[in-house]
Amino acid sequence: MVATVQRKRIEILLDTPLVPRMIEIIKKVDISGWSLIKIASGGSRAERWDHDEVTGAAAKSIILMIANEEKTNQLADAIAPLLESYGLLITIGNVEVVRGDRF
Amino acid sequence: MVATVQRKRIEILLDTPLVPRMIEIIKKVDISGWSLIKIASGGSRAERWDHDEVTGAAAKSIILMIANEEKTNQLADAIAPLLESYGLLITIGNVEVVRGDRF
Amino acid sequence: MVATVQRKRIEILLDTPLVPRMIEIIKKVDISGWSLIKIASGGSRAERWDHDEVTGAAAKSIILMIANEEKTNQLADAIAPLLESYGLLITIGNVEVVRGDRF
Amino acid sequence: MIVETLTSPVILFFILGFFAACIRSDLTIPEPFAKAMSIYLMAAIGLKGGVEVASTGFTTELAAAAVTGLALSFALPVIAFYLLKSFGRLGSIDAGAVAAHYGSVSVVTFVTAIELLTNQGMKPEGFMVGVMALMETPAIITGLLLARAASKDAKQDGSGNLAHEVLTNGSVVLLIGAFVIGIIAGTEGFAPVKPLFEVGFKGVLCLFLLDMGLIAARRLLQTRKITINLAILGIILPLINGTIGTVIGTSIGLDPASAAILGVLAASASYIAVPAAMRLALPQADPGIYLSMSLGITFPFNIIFGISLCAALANFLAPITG
Amino acid sequence: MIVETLTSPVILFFILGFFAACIRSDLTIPEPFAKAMSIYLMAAIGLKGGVEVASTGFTTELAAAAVTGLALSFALPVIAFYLLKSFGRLGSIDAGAVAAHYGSVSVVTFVTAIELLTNQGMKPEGFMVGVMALMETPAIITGLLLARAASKDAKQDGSGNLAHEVLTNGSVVLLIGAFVIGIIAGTEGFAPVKPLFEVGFKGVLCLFLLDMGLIAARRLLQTRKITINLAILGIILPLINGTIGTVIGTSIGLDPASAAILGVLAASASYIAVPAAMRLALPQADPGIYLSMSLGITFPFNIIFGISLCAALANFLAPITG
Amino acid sequence: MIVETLTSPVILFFILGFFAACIRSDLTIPEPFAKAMSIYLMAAIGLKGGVEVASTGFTTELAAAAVTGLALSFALPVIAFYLLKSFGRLGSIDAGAVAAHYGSVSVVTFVTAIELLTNQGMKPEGFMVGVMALMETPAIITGLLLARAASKDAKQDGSGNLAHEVLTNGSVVLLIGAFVIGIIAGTEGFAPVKPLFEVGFKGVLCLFLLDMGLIAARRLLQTRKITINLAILGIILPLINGTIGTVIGTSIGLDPASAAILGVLAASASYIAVPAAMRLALPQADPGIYLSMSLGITFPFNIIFGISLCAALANFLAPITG
Ligand SMILES: Nc1ncnc2c1ncn2[C@@H]1O[C@H](COP(=O)(O)O)[C@@H](O)[C@H]1O
Ligand SMILES: Nc1ncnc2c1ncn2[C@@H]1O[C@H](COP(=O)(O)O)[C@@H](O)[C@H]1O
Ligand SMILES: Nc1ncnc2c1ncn2[C@@H]1O[C@H](COP(=O)(O)O)[C@@H](O)[C@H]1O
Ligand code: NA
Ligand code: NA
Ligand code: NA
Repeated sequence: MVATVQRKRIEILLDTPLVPRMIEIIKKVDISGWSLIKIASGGSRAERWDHDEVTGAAAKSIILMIANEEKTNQLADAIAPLLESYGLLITIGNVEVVRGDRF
Repeated sequence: MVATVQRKRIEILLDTPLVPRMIEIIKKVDISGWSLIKIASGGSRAERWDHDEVTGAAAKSIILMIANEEKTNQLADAIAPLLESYGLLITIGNVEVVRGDRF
Repeated sequence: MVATVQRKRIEILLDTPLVPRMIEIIKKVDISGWSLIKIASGGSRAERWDHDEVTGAAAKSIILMIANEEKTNQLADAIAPLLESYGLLITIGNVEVVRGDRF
Repeated sequence: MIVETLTSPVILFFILGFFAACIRSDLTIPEPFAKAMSIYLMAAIGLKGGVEVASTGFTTELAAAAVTGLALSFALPVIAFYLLKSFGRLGSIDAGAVAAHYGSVSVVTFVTAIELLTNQGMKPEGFMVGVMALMETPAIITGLLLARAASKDAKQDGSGNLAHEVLTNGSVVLLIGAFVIGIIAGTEGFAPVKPLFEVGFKGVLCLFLLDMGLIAARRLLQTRKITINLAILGIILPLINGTIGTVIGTSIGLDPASAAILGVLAASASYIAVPAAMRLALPQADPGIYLSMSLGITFPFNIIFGISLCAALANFLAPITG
Repeated sequence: MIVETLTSPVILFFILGFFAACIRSDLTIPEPFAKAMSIYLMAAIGLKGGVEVASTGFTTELAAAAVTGLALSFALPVIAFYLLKSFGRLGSIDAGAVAAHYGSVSVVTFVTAIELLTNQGMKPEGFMVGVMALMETPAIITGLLLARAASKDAKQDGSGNLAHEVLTNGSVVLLIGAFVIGIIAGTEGFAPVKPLFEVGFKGVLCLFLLDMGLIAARRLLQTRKITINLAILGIILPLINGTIGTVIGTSIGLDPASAAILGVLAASASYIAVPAAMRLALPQADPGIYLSMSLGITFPFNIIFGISLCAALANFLAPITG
Repeated sequence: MIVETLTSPVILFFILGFFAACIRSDLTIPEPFAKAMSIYLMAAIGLKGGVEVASTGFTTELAAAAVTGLALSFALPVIAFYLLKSFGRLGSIDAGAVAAHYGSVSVVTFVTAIELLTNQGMKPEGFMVGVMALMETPAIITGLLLARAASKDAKQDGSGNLAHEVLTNGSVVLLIGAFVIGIIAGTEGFAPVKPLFEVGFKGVLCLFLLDMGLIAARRLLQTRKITINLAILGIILPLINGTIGTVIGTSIGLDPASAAILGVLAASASYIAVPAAMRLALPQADPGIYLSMSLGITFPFNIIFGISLCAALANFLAPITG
């Protein structure tokens, strides 16, 4: 059987216009990489939105990252001050990673 | 370090035409929000499909939600009767959430 | 409450041109199904890429699968030889699945 | 006419797409582009139909065609349902779902038929666009009633919603909306926007049929849910419905071109409005069956043979009744 | 003129979209298609404006209009800001964000105005495209300064970045770039590419306004953040700004058509460049408020009434000053 | 000619895109729109080429050009491979992958060359489209053989699959398919669909090159994998290959325009068919290298200088051989 190691799977759901700012922060924490997934639509109790808008201002994306626990904590600390004003949603889960030495 | 709380990460994979019905159910359970991700293609043992169809009837999406355990159970119960006929695929995982009091 | 069973949630992040090869392997392991999510953009320490390219060669996707532990291990073993040359990123997490007898 | 059909670029692009999928080429038309073309085509035919009606006015023929179209869409699923259950060996739920598709219409088959007929000097009336829009939804009701009468599993949940979802279906709204805009704007108001909708039309139809060829062939190749009997029904149903449509069209006094178009509408099977409605109203029905029959078999058959056959029948009947 | 406006296909498609969203139809225009149309429209108006300037040359009127446009974009948010705080009861941050939208411009409102005016024999100067491009961004600066002066929460972080992001905003670069290409290429160089940008223009505008109708109505229906007072401001602000723009435009010696266009630019509210900038610079401001006001109220108002009112005012003022 | 090139809107849009990416503007062309334009351009040139061949018939020149094109595509990677290994200091696998790109062709470079040459009264033969389609894939085989001969890591797995994947590559199928449809339909059959493919062509090319400018510059800015020597090769290889192609084209008796186009095809580097094939056949090769060289360096060089140089060379050689 292939060897696996435990890593964190981090998802940050945020407004697409804010993505470049977030990437800068991610780079400062020196996380090995990131992948962006577009959200097609969404809603909360108050509102509903669709990606299908000429104005990109309402679009949302998920930044997905695999990182070790240490980097994950550093990232969480680096993002903390923005949480309220940027309206971020951050989840951190445990995953087994094959070829995990890279992260 | 930032404080996190444990929440459930729920993914419902379903046919895109059924999404509005599912959102109604989600709203009844009063989950705080949901995000929709498009599936580009997929397959099972019997068939393979692509999103690239003029008819949207074969398209599939994932509804992603973060919720606490109580709401998660309520949602699972509310969806249960539809499972077979709608062909839903539901997964529930544990995640740590920053700013988790909202859910 | 609805009954759930524990299954593995497998994500394989790979170059889109390699997807058909990977599907063949998945079928050999006889996993019950798979779903494909497009990555819009991404980056590592060295480079940054966007999906918005005429050449599809730089595009990346995630293959998402739910499977039981046995099949997951078989899949990991089947993919192992390709890991380095294909530059795959594989994560395996635990999830509770409703209607889990299918997997 | 089938030879002329087969050398028209519109049809050749369909064949190219079908062929590309058969040799398992990775050629794909991006989905938003296909949707964009479909929106363009519906806006264009809606507008043109409306502008024509604005200049010819409302006639008794128009009224007769509209009523006939509605009646056909309500009635045709009944025949289909019994053939699908008996010869096709489908259960009531699947049979009802498939039957609804055959009562409704395919916009692209309609547009292609207009193109091919007009090229051969048979120009159908502009109001047939309106007839098509009317025929899109009644079949859904019949299909559902048939499935529910025969099966207790086809629950009633959400019927109220369904009526709303069917009547506000995007393609129905766009077609009827553009048709009404054409009537309001008239020839003169249409003039400034005409270039886009005229110049691009046939070329866009080529590229759209390229995509339809890819989709039809991939459906056929990827499904394992079509039995021989279902495949045969995918050809027999358009033959029966096309004959009924053309004969009735001729008998209510339509010109041969319009009668042929009514036949094509009857022969065609929906692949946009109805599948989405069935996924909601009869979620237990297997989409693999209805999409494969409608898109994989009946659509190509109609494009390549069905349209020509309806035209031939209409021309044959014309001197008899005329 | 409002009657003529309401029977133009361009406006009818907007109404169709608005109506479809109100009856909760699932009609949607795929987002990449909408973006493609918006790129096409901006390239087309940029090119045409540039080609016209290449043939008329740089005039004093051009310089006067450019300076006036810049000044308006800087100044208009101030009025808006105080009305939004007092009558609209918004906090400083939200008021600053909304005010920036009303100082900036809406490209589609501009294009629609050019269409409607030209159809009625009022042809604005080509250089107004350049004026529009200049007016897109100054309002962002004023809006930010107002928010920051009044609130300590509107932090200064990333101002350097913001200047860059605003000036290199995709739509600004495309508009100005196409404008410059038009000037370099001139009438002759433009000729070979002209067919696409001429033939398709009005038809694409129809389909784009169909989408804008859908978006505007859905915004209105889905938001719960618009109070009656804000809705009223969504109509009063374009009236005030449109009057100021038209009067100043006339007084600096612009022909009635160009003066009306300056009024329309002043009256219109941004929904592309400014929302993205505000999301970055004032993340605490609620996008639900500024998008709903700009897209849901002011945009439809301008399309259906505002443009005609500016034209009427410009025509009324012309003999007085001329 | 380079001055004329630089004031053509087609090239100016490329420069605009390049410039926008350099100032880090967020301007983007939605990917499905770019794919749609690429499908449109390939269908249009395929059709037009086929229609021309239908009217001129199969000539010995056509046969000579086809054979020469095939031979060039097989042979050119060999030169490239040794230069990339020696001067470029690449390993065998990367060198083989890059070499394959330079043996194959770039459709957009071809289309732009046709545009620029035709504008200057040099009209290439219609059959050159077919030659281009033939040149797309042989280089892949040579590139792979070179990599495998020199390296044991370049495993043989899936060669059978690869042949299939390369021959059924979407762009190859579409180009050849449209070419054949053009031949079957002929001038008359093409007439009804011609408007879309004629009217839009040059304008679409502008918007497509805008996107290519963005992509080329972003590639250059985002990569860290291009050494000075590789950058130099990105310019030297098209010079060598372009000279070989133009000289051979002239010597087999092609008119100057067609000889120049053969030179452009030889000089151009693939960025659609080959990268996808290399990702499959040589997954160990670094896409960062071959995409950056092909898209980031050679493509812009050819658009702005290479095409003009091939044309100049062909015109210079014509009186010598003619
Ligand atoms: N740690 C990571 N988390 C998420 N995605 C990653 C990570 N590392 C790499 N990627 C993705 O994989 C792509 C290729 O990475 P690499 O193989 O390191 O060049 C990147 O562009 C990202 O999209
Ligand atoms: N509990 C949740 N689970 C998943 N997505 C959510 C959740 N809450 C909010 N969202 C997403 O975040 C967006 C903004 O939410 P909010 O900040 O609450 O207005 C929503 O439109 C959803 O796309
Ligand atoms: N085990 C699985 N993991 C991920 N996706 C699946 C799985 N099984 C099915 N799917 C998705 O669900 C769709 C329908 O599956 P089915 O209901 O089995 O026909 C497939 O086409 C896949 O997109
Ligand atoms: Na029918
Ligand atoms: Na304004
Ligand atoms: Na080459």
